[in-house]
Amino acid sequence: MSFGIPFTPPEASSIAGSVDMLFYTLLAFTAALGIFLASLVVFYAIKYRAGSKAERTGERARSLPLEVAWTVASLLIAFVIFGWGAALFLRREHPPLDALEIAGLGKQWMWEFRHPGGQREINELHVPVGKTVIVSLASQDVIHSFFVPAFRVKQDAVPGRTTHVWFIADEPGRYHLFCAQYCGTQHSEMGGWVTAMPPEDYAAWLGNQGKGDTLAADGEKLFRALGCSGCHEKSSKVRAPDLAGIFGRPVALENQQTVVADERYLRDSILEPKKEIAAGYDPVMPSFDGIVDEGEMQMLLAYLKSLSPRAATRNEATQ
Amino acid sequence: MRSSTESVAFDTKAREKAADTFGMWVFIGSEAMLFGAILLVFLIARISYGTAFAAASQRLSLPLGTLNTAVLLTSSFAMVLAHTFTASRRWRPAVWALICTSLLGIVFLFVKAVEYGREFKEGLAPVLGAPFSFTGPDPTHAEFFFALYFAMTSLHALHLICGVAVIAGMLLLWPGTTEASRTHRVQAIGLYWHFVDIVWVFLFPVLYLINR
Amino acid sequence: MSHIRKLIVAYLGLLALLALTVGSSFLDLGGLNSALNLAIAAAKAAIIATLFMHLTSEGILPRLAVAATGLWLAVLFGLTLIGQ
Amino acid sequence: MSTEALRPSSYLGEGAGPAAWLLTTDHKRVAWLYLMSLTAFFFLGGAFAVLMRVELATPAGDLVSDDTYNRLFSLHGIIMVWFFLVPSIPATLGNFLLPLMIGARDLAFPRLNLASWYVFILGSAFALASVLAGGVDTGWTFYTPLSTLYANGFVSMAALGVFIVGFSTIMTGINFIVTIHTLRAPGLTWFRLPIFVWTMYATALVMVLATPVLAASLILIVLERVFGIGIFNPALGGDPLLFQHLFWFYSHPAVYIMILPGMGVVSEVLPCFSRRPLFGYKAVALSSMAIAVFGFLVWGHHMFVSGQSAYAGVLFSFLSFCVAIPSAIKVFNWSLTLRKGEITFETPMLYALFFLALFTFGGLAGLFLAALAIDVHVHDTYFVVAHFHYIMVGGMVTAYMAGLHFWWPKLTGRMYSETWGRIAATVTFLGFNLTFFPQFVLGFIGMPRRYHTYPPEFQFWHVLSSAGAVVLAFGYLMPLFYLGWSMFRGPRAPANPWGATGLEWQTASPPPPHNFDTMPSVSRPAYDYAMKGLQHETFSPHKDEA
Ligand code: HEA
Ligand code: HEA
Ligand code: HEC
Ligand code: CUA
Ligand SMILES: [Cu+2]
Repeated sequence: MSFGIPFTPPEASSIAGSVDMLFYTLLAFTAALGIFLASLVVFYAIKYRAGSKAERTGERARSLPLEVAWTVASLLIAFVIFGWGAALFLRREHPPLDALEIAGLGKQWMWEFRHPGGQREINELHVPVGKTVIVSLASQDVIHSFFVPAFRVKQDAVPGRTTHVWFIADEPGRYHLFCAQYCGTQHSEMGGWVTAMPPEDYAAWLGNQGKGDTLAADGEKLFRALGCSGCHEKSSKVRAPDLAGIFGRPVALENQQTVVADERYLRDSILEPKKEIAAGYDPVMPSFDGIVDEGEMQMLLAYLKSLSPRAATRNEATQ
Repeated sequence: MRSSTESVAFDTKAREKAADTFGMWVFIGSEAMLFGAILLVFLIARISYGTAFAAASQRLSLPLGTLNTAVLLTSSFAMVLAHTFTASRRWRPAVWALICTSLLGIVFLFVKAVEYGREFKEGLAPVLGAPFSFTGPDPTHAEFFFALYFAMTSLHALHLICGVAVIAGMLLLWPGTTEASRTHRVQAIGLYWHFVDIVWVFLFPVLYLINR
Repeated sequence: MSHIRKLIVAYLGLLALLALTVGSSFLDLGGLNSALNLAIAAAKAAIIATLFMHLTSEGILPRLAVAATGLWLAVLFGLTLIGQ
Repeated sequence: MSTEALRPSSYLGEGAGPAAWLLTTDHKRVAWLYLMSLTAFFFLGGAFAVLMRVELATPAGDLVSDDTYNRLFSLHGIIMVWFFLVPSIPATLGNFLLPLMIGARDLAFPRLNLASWYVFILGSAFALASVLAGGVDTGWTFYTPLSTLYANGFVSMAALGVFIVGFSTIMTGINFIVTIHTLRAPGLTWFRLPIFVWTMYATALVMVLATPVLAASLILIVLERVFGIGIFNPALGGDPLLFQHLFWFYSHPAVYIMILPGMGVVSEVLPCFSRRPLFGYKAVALSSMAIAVFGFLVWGHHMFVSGQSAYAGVLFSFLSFCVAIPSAIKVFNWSLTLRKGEITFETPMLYALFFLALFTFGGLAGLFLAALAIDVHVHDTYFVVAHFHYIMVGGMVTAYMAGLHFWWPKLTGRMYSETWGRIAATVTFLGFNLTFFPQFVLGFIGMPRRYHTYPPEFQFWHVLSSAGAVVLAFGYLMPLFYLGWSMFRGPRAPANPWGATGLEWQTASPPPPHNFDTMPSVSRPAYDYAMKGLQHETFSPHKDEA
């Protein structure tokens, strides 16, 4: 019926349906209110046009009951829409357990993804259908934004921090991947396709990719190459915390506070070690700012996370 | 009937004065938002990088900063004297007070320039590609501190320069102006000057006095 | 000239407060240092505003302007810090 | 304006020649200076828009290069927002009418008013210089670190231009606030003020308190680019999101700078052509203030997916819904104003009715955006583009046209062609919807904004939109000609051609240099239109005071 003209985006993720539900409800409300107001105005315009014989006497031009009525009505409707939108939104905070975590790195002007097995792809993202996928996003330069309309998800990738977006694709197919945040000259070319495939196909696809090391393994190599192990290994002469099981664990700090070692904490520990000192240690760790780039950071984080196998899956998406 | 007012809009001197004062205050409110926004940037950085900022702050010259605060407070005092004298039509002392005010403003700028010079020499000025060498624990964020320090103090200095220029201009035109317009102007520039002083009153502890 | 005497007292008060901030910053009061410094700065600002700028004696309008500015600054700081 | 000799008693005839205009402190002439400059900027920004629309008619980037396209939308946004829409109604109609409406001889600070125009021109010079030098490619939002470290356009020059223009805005704001507080005619209490004055007051409040924050963030950008003082540089620990906070702390309230004056105009026009008092006067007046104040609490709704904390997102969403309520109140009151009226459909009325439709629609689209889960999907898509054009072009520009036609007789002392006026209004309305309605669909199906090229399946809607832009261009070009013609050849206008209330209609058209021959005083409420059944003389000049 639509002659190839698109009116709606494909619904291809577990949340797409519920977002659309809200959207269409709001659309219906808008249409109803629009039609009501338009008819009212047109009706008045005709009835009370100059020269018409309509009855015009009486009544001052104000009415407290009416003011109160429409104010309260608008407020109530507004709160309903707000609550509904917020409830859906907060699901972003709580991805289902047991997720597949893929590292996504935005740079002018491409998306680079690394699967847990180390497979690397550019401007293409292959994901299994029916499984939670968390994309942890970082940016090498300016702000980009990971946008897959068919999944109704979007998240900015901000330099200097890690952000997350998760989805469960539920319909195999190829869907647009865009960069939604303006990022310079080739912003409109920064994107490609997300391919959602049945889990078997995904496994097969992974198998066919170059036999790269896993992200965590690359991270481990870096961990040695950069000299981290020199301090953090048990045999080391420097007294530095043991990093086994660090991720997701509460860490006591020198300044009496306790923080949970999330991605932000690990990232800061590497780039700004002086910011939060673990209790009982000397602040001797050098900053790796400028030495570790965003891609390497993702590898290090993957390695550190792999040291706490249980926590790695119980990921807190976004901050 | 309109001769005593400056602007055609007003009938009476009193109304015009009230309007002028109010206008000046609204302007000051607006300026406060400008400095407030930058202070906010500073505050957030300070919260995140407390130790680095404390270390960097130690490198500023406390004696010069304190001296400058005193200079500026004194200039404000001179300004309010000028205002008092004009209000009681004692023109000669008023002029002297104004001259003092602007001279003190210039002294402030001079001291500030000396401080800047020192910071450039010590490699503490991450400005115009000048080399930055800081030997504290966290040079990156110390650099950030100095970036903010230069941004904030130079913006303040710019305001002071404007103030000095306006006072100088007013003094140059002084002989040819009517008495009414003098009180008028001294009052307006006074408000501005005191405001710039207040900004410094906040900048000083925020920048110089982080955990000495 | 009691007016001028009042101004002189205010001026000396300002200098005293200045000495107080500088002095207090050499004591280690932990987090209180910054709070004290800001409180002293606010006190100085209040002296300048009321005695030098006649904030409270020029009718309601100037105070209105200052109040509005204060409110808006509070919004700017408050909501931004929440968003961090 | 006119070449013929005008009655010497009019502000237009008071002195001719460039100097008499360029050095004037008469608020009415300053309004003209602004009007001329803003019209030029509107068409410049419009020309950029037309180029963009032509480029977007095909999926491939075949007309201009990617860098050029990026410069086009950046300059389009920058010019339309700061050099046209923010000053549009306040600096032209506001400047002209504010003193007239409150019965004053001029604004409180006439010289400051003229100075604000020169500051505006200085800022424009920077902006135009950056256009000529090659443009800016940051978008109107100047997001860091793109704008500070990566963009290769003439960012500092444009940012300085915007910074300077900001000061002209602040000057106008201060002038308006002080004027409204101190220069109201005897008897003109706050609740007798026309709504237009209320909205000017609310607008001025936003101008004075928000613009400095924009200035601060622009200074920091310029310091970073020119002096290398890196404050938003993530490598130094600077936070790119902090820039967004500062920018939107200004820019969200600024969108109310860009709609409140339009609301004011419509609140004058609707009662006049319905011959009815404005329905719910107090509610409309106070809701303007509510918009100005609460408008400052919602800026984070531009940052839902930026990485700010989710709970801040929820709070900002909640506040965004709250700020929609005063607008809702206005829409309902305007609609009811028509009730029991004696409605005629002159050009200003047509524009005002179109405003009502388009603003409501754009505002309702704002509710979609404020609803978090939907915004995640449509953020940074054409849905947002459609939303703000519905409000800014469909709302504010339409209201500007309504006001321009409504007060044209007062501004020039001449009438324009009613037929052409109605045709132009209708063409604009149709062209507008054809241009921007398809963009809602585009956004919903996932078309990101600021895209030079796009996947071919989106083309159908883009073609509709581009076609609409051509129609729209005609709609805006027509008034240029018939209004221009009327300025010199139109029939003379009487003092009060529409039979409107309001002090501005009690003085001659065009008004004498100091506005009123006898200073007015007021003893009746605003919109004192004679209602059937209540017979009284409505707008006799009150000649009591000497
Ligand atoms: C004049 C300009 C203007 C105005 C008045 C508004 C008004 C509103 N805007 Fe809009 N907005 C912009 C200009 C404007 N906006 C611009 C320029 C952008 C994009 C900037 C950029 O990124 O480049 C933007 C973006 C924008 C966003 C961010 C989108 C994104 O980037 O993801 C959001 C999100 O909440 C939003 C919301 C709103 C809301 C809730 C209102 C409300 O004030 C609307 C209130 C009006 C109504 C609601 C209609 C009337 C009411 C009724 C008929 C009754 C029924 C109502 C209820 C039941 C509540 N706007
Ligand atoms: C504030 C006011 C305002 C106004 C009035 C307009 C008016 C118009 N805008 Fe604009 N627009 C913005 C503010 C405004 N816009 C902003 C803030 C952005 C965001 C920028 C960014 O992303 O950074 C934007 C972005 C924007 C985009 C999105 C670009 C993108 O994301 O890739 C588009 C696309 O269609 C567009 C189109 C139009 C059109 C067709 C008009 C029409 O209404 C224009 C009508 C006027 C004319 C058609 C002029 C007619 C005259 C002529 C044609 C004469 C030509 C003369 C010569 C050639 C000498 N605008
Ligand atoms: C010179 C020795 C040294 C080197 C090299 C070093 N570290 Fe450390 N690291 C420490 C010390 C000491 C601490 C504890 C004090 C602190 O929190 O800063 C620490 C803390 C940490 C922490 C926080 C752990 C906790 O329990 O709070 C992490 C994570 C970490 N390092 C990761 C790394 C990584 C990754 C590298 C290499 C890129 C590295 N470190 C290199 C000495 C070192
Ligand atoms: Cu990356 Cu746009
Ligand atoms: Cu907004």
